[in-house]
Amino acid sequence: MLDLKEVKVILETALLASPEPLSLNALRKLFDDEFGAETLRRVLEELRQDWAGRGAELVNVATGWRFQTRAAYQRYLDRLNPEKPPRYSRAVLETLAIIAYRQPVTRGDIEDIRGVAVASTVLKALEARGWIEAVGQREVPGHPVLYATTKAFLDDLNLRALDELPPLEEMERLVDQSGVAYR
Amino acid sequence: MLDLKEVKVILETALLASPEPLSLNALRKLFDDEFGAETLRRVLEELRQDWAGRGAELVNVATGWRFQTRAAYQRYLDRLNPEKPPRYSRAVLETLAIIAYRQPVTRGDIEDIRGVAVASTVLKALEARGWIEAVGQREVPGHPVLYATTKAFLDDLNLRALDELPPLEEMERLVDQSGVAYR
Amino acid sequence: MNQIRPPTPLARIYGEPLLEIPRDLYIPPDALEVILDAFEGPLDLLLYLIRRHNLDVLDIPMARLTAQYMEYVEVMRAPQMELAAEYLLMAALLIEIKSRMLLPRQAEAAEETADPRAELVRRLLEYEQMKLAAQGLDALPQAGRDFALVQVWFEQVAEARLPQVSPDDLRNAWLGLLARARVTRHHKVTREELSVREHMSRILRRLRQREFVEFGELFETGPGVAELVVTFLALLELAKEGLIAISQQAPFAPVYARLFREADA
Repeated sequence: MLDLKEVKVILETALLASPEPLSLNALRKLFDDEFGAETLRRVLEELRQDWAGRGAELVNVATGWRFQTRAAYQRYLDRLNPEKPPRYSRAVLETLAIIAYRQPVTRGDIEDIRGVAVASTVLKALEARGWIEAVGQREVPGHPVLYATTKAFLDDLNLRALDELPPLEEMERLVDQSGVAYR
Repeated sequence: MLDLKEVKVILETALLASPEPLSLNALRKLFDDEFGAETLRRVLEELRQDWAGRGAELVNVATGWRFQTRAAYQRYLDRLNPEKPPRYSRAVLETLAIIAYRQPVTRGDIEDIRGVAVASTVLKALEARGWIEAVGQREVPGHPVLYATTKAFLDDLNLRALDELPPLEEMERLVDQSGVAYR
Repeated sequence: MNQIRPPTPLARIYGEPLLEIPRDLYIPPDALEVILDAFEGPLDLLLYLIRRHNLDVLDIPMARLTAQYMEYVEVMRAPQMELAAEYLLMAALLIEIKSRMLLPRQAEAAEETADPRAELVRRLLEYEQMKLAAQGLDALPQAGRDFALVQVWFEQVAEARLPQVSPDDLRNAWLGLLARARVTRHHKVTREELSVREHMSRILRRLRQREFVEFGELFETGPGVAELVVTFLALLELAKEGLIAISQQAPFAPVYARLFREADA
């Protein structure tokens, strides 16, 4: 039987080595289910605290736990690898926002909100990134595809669930803003 | 100007985030060449010692420095492999069952029982696995090879002898009684 | 009138310089593209005009807004007909709203008649909400852009995993055979028979290593009588199936077992 100190070392090692977040279930398999989820959660919390003040941190995202570097060190890492993921255009970001906050939506829904046509390339780019996916069709003539965001989208944005997305500005506040200079 | 403690944190962070070894030259880029190779080597050596006794270690391989997990933890990581083990096709399983229960048998015997031809690949796969082997030939025209299961087969299935295989009598009754149950 | 002025950014939207169209409607040749880049569509342009000119969303002065909007649309109509279509549609809507507001309203019905601007206001606010949400999303830390994932090197299991088979899989495979081929009667396999079969394989292996094996050598004395019986049964079964030949040169001479040869037939 392993003591909890060993458990912590093993958890740390597995999390450092795993290219993907590890769910509690996956982590339990490390120990052939010898430890319950509650115990592991406690050890993970301890581990998280052990890494306070270091360049990487242990976080809990949609699909599980993972180590990631802290944003403060990104400027150093950028010097090693000048290639960065694309900065998306407003068209892409607005489409993503509508899918994220209003899902599931069809392309028509997105066009209604934005007031302009949505280019196929926009949806393709988001699909290729693994951030959105077709989750079905709306049962109306033409059977338009319904889009939703994926777990990978949440993972990439460091979120555990959709309700951790920044809250929407309330309509009333938008109304109040009129009369105030728009930045 | 960074102090050496900061330098160590940045080195550690970059090495943790890099899936490939980082050369001293690459590591110097982290600091815009502010530090010489000698200084970095000293800090790396310190860092290596900091990680003593943990699940991962800092090593210097041919192409540079990298963190890697210690061999002692490999068996835990192996349990994580999310890949489900593949399954043998029905043809392979039935062939194996016939060889196990009816050995020694020729390919012709197997075909008689199965009612269909047995592909060479099926026998090859089982031979390559070390679970069956040719134990002789039947002295009839064509000299067909006689197959039997091996000791490795018993070992891999956790059996001491063939008669520890599930008895078929009850099952046969089950089939007889139900008649069409397993069609 | 046609005084040429260099484009001066009046505001920055998403980091893009935004040029307001001068009052005299002169547009520098490259300013049009800047405008088209800066706005995501007619709703976006309207929002900009409303916010920039401190108009009240709930009480949009339609005459003023429509006039300003038309200034933009005029300049983008010629070179960018296709894109301008969406803007033209909005222009038509604005003019329609404006004209409906000019219609005399009956004092009584005023309360019940919906404000012709209501739908436009709803759309503007919904779009603005999503526009701000997009900015919010973009501001979130993003893997690969604002932080990196940690991945320490480890020995990956390179070889493909082999399928696992359990004794029950074999049982089920056999069951499938039974159900399919109705071989029940011919292929009853009992424990005793299995032991015999196992020994048949073992004897064949032995005989492959040496041409002649003395009969007695094929019996292992350790495990007991049952073992001897099973071995004997295996030898008989092998002889019956024509897999081995058992021979004796002379009475009381040693009995030998060897693999069957065609010459024996």
